[in-house]
Amino acid sequence: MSDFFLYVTVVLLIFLGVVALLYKRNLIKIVLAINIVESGINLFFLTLGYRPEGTAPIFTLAPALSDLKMVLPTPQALILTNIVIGFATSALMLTFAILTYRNNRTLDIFKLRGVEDHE
Amino acid sequence: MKIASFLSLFLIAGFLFVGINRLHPVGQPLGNQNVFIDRTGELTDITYVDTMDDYYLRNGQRETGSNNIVASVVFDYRGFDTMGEASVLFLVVTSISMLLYPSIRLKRDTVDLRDPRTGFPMDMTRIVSNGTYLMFPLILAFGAYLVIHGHLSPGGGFQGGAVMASGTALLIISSYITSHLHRTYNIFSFFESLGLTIFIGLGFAGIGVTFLSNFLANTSPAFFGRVIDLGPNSGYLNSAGLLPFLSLAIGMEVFFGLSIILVSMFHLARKEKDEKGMIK
Amino acid sequence: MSKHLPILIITIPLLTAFMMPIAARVGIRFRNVLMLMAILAINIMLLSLIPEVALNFGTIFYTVGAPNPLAINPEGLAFPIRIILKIDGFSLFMGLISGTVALVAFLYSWKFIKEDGKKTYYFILMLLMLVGMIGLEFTNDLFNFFVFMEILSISCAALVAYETEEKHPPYAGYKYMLISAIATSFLLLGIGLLYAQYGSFNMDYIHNEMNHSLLDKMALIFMLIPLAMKAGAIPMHMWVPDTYSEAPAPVTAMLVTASQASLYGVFRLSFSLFGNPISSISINYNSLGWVIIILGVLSMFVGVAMALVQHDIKRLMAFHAVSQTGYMLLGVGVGIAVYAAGDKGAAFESFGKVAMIGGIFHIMNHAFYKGLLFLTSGVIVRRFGTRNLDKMIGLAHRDTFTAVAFIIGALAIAGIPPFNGFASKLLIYESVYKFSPLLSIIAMFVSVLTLASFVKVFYSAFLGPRRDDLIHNTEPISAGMKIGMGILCVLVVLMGLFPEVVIDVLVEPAIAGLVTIR
Amino acid sequence: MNIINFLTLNMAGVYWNPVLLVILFCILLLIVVVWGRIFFRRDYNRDTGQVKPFNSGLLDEVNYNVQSSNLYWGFRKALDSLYKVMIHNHDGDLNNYLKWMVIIIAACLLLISGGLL
Repeated sequence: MSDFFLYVTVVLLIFLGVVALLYKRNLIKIVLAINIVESGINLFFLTLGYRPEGTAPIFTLAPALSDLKMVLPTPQALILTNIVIGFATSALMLTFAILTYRNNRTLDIFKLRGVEDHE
Repeated sequence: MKIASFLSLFLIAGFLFVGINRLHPVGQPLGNQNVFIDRTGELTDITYVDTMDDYYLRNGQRETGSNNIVASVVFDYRGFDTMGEASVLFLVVTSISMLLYPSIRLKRDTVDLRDPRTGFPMDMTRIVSNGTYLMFPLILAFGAYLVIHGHLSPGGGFQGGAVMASGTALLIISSYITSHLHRTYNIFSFFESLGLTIFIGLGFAGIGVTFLSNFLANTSPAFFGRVIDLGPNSGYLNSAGLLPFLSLAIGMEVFFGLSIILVSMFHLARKEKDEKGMIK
Repeated sequence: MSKHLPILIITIPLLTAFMMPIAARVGIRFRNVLMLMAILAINIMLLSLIPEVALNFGTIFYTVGAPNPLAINPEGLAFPIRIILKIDGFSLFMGLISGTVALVAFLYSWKFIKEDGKKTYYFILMLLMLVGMIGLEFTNDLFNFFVFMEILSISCAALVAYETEEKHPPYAGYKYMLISAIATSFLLLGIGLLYAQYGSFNMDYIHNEMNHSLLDKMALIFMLIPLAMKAGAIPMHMWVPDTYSEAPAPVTAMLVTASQASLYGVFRLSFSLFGNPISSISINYNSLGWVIIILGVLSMFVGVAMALVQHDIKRLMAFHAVSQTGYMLLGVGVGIAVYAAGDKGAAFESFGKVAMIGGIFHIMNHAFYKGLLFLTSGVIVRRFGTRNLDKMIGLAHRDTFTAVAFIIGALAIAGIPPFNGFASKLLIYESVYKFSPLLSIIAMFVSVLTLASFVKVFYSAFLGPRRDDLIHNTEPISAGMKIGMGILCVLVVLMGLFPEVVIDVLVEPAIAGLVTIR
Repeated sequence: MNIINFLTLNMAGVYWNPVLLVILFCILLLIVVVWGRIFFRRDYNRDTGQVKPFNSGLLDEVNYNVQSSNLYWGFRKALDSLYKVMIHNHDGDLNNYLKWMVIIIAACLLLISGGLL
């Protein structure tokens, strides 16, 4: 049951993040929503590599058992990469939000709509 | 439109539920459960592998000389990804410098940090500034420790660099970095470029074999090439070949890169306040 | 050294970009020359790959970090454990497009972008954009694809917002970054679903192991649709005009190529990752093809219909970028729809392959003529100080060179012989007609509307009396801008005059890289 | 003959040789030019009022160009209902951009569940 719960959390995180992306109007909140989606995906990868009773894949002072179990290393490496990329993305998006606010004096995407001159 | 997208969201979530339940159960990924034992329950030659992750767990220590398999994946097996990731960070620092260029390239800091009512500086109290003075070297030392021991214990270039950058954040909030932003920025930028150039240079150094190949591993103890005992051991600093150097280069890049981001954003926020007249 | 060429093409510009802040302190001219040499070096290295990859239909592998770069699997193993670069005809084809457009955009921005402190960063981002494009085109590893996609997206977003003091560019950059971030997140979810089942990221390995279960199909959707969004397919195209119109002109020319790198992802996934014509259990190629065809036809029609009523010159051209992407999706979609196991192989040989040749040849044509048009729009916008077509008149009196370049580009995009747009469009019309006549008629109708809207731009901006009072900026066009536009003009005309040569040398190997015909 | 084959696009019913077309075009152009030199009238002069466009009753200062937003007015008017829908959807709302992506993903997932993909 608790196993199932992990996957449920993954789906819920992604779902909540996308809901916020689709229905929130504040530029900053949208950045947070993207972070939530990214954490959902990170949790997904982490879940993929999980083994019960597994230690971290580090041999320094690891327990000297013959049936030593370790969690998978690749998902952890990927999460590391993804965290840095997610951090970079949110830093850049926050900078854009700051500049948008400075130039337009609003963060509401509903009020920012008029920037495209249609037709 | 609103209803359609909402229904679509539920549909996607439902599909994810159904699909994810068809994955392997949690805790039973592909490959062997145990590191040293094969499926039939016998102690095996550790080169016996089923999947990519098995290979990393069983041969990573022998091939790269690193006790930390995650580090060997990050810097050796998938080192090219790490290079891309480091460029993403460099890219963001460059982008932020470009976007905030008119704001951060001030020769002199114009903001005066004085409280309008009392006339005292709105600096922190003595306790905070002295505490920062004490804490900052410790934070740097801890970050450097994480960077250097990346191939032995949890940590590595990114983590250590981030810890060191938190020291910069401490300096900022306790008003140590207020003026001479131009010079600070130039120094940080130089070292960030240097870190990345070292990383790629180390990659090119291995081009006699392949780009980013770990040519120092298992050669001579003097060049971090100590041959380690396989299996659990106590760890030796001078093992793992190229990994500590790559880790160091990345740590340098992350520290200075994140510091640039912090300093730029901080400066922008203060300038914004200044324009609004909230300070002064 | 030649076996290291794949990695050098990616790392040399990267190294140049990292050293750029230091080089800029040495001197402006040094920085420019360094940048020029890096881009020229990439182009020369890409060209030097042509004999092996394109003429001999070969494939180059490079295993990063392995004891032997050419060994894909380690000894005694059936799967790769390291990141592998793979250059086949299609990768090289896309790489050549990216390299050429980057060279042109660089020459154009040499004098076009004003020399202030930001310009160094501009060049760094441009180089990294090139690295991102070439990297994701050369890699054979899904996660590496994701990383290069992020490099590409971030550099594009920052360049879109280059003019930060203006009102709209930062928000345009935000839009680009948001679209990219959510697209790459979904892409990563799909990659995770594949990794969970096969324990690998290597495209060739997953392709061989693929059992086309429900999860695989979900992964296909989660990867394909976000990539289609980044390529600008209707109805997920609305960010395209918003971002293209706010970017500086040379950046827009490169953004077209960046979108096509996403298009590369769409085609690569449909064929090299999920294509498995040998086994009987596979995704239904017919309906996958129809999904892409429907996206393509909608893109063609809605893009051009919206373009026809725009007043803003760059928005108009951006809607045309959407519309032309539709042609590529249509051509390749028809190819996918008839590319399947069994008796339909004959249909693929007779017209499906030609549709694919048309669609893929159109990628190159579009990159060049749309790049040319965006570069001319840079001159026009700078002259008049506005993007509004109502406030432009009579520029042909002043800028004859730009006018001629615009005519060449406009005729090429409208598919007027003998320019290059006609050759690829002819292939698409003829082969799609055999698949479904209605689609072909829609494609021709869209071509007519394309000509109409470019006649409108030409009429508004270039024709009419000379009005010096409307001219905002009188500085002459620099040599770099002329050379940049000139290169693209020559390429457009040459590719129009000798389409068969281009198809034989570059497009046929690209098809061979995608499709393995038994 | 070989060189002509080499320069000709010939597949799936497409036969297209741009070089021949250009040569043909040049020949025709030459004929027209020669024809014009011989038979057309010669009283066209530069630097006279002849080169100016004729604007009945309008002064030179007036901008007599049709504004580009008024071009294709009829087309726009004829397809007004279509344009109303399209422009309504291009409303610049950032949320809608993403909603479309979600809807398309869901539609494709429905294709899977229908066994079509």
